[in-house]
Amino acid sequence: MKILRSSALLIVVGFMAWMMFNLYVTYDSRTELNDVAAYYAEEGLSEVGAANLVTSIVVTYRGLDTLGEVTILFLTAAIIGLLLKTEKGTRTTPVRESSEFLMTGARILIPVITMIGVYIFINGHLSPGGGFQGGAILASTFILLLMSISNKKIGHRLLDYTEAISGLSFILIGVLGIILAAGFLDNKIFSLGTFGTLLSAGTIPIIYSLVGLKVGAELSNIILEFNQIQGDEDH
Amino acid sequence: MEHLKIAGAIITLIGSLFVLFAAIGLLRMPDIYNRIQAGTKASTLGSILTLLGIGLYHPDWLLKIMLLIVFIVISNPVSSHVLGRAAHFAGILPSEKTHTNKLKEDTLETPTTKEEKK
Amino acid sequence: MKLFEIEYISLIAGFILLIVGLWGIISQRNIIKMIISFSILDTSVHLLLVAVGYIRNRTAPIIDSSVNKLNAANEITDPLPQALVLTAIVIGVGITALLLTYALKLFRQNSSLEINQYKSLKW
Amino acid sequence: MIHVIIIILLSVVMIVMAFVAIHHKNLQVAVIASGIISLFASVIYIFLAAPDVAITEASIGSVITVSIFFYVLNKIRHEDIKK
Repeated sequence: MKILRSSALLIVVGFMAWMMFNLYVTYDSRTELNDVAAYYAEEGLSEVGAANLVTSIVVTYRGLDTLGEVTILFLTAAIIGLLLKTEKGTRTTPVRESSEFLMTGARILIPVITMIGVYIFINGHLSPGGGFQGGAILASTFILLLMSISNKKIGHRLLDYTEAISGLSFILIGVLGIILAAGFLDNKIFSLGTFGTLLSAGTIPIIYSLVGLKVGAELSNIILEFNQIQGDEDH
Repeated sequence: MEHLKIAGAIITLIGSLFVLFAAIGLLRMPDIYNRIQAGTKASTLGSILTLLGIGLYHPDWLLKIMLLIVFIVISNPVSSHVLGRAAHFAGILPSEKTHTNKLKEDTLETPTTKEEKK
Repeated sequence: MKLFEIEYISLIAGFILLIVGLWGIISQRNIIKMIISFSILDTSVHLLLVAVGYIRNRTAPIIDSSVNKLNAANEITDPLPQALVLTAIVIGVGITALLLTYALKLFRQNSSLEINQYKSLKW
Repeated sequence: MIHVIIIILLSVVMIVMAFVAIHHKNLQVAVIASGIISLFASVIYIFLAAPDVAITEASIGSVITVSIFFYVLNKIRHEDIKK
């Protein structure tokens, strides 16, 4: 039985390996952009006005994908919160207090790291970075915060409000695009501004900042759910 | 200008040597506490020297690199302290060559080890 | 020389990681091990997509002083796979968290992580 | 040329770490090995001219995923001791 199982596994994996080998042998390195990418590279500057082409694809050309992706992340956080729900006041095992050194260090480090995250998602249209990266950095700041005040319970309320308000404003800006510009999530509500400055590229900095806040709040919510079950009894 | 570049390259080389010493220390030391000490001290100095060398090589970036050095000086000791503390509370004892363990009495009073004794 | 170019090396690494991750998913019996193999598979697919989008001797798709604005289509790599991978990574962490939550719930019900212990859907 | 050598080294370490992650008995070592795979992949992304993806992979794949894994492992270990 065991020999049969492992030989079946070997056949499946060997078939995959053979497929991958053929893919590798027939692959030729590319020398030209395809039509879609060439269009983005040539027209993206005059149409969107962002220096970072990845940002202009994520926020404007494929903006609907980003909206769906943020929705998926919200659903994930909600399902995790539902599954890991614990009753209040069931914490029995006392959690070890965090050391004073860590608390003092965190008091200095948390504002600095938060500032780096905010810088990354505000400058997403000029330099590498953007909403997802900045949101992830904010979430890792939240891990440090949870480690430094391990003996207190933290409420969800601030995270929930941040998430709701930023998501709502994201959709509102998208709907404003229908009224004031060409279509949903179009960024030419304002003028495009001078290329390469902070306040350029229409609504892209605003939308990416909202995406960053929303992603950060959702990831922090997931981490908070996993953190809250640490001291609780199972039931 | 050339002298500044050569100085930056030499300082970067010294910094990477310190990182190499940190790696050798991680392999050679007997237990986790000595390894944390070797890794943190040598790699903090190594990364500071490497960044400083790059700052001398490109003088335009010197301000940003100063900020990075301040950040490393704050964050590296904190992380190694947290690692050592977690190892202590997880019940890992120092190696037999270590003679003084002033936290031995402290271990018995923490809630986690009490619970494990029951 | 086909082998010694960075996109080919990344492709080989991505393919091997993909096969190893697949092998881990179908051969391991511990649920946590299966989730770890899933995250390896995730990383390998991201690596493959980015390696396919790379074009030799070109810079990142950010138009700054090092790129000629009028000739941008001949100086940058493909930005499209990078934008796809960007969203795929963020969704990947959500999927991993969801899988871990289910694993924790299963562990609380049956107090075991072996996949052979769960026979309620077998016939 | 030096890029090619660096990328070959990183790829070899990634593949070895993948085998460690699958076949090691200790789950914590396996989780750390999968984190190392993500971290080295982010270095390769920089060589492949994708700095956006590199930042994302470094901050999400090797920090947030690993910490979520450790939260769950800690909880599983605690409930295992009680039973």
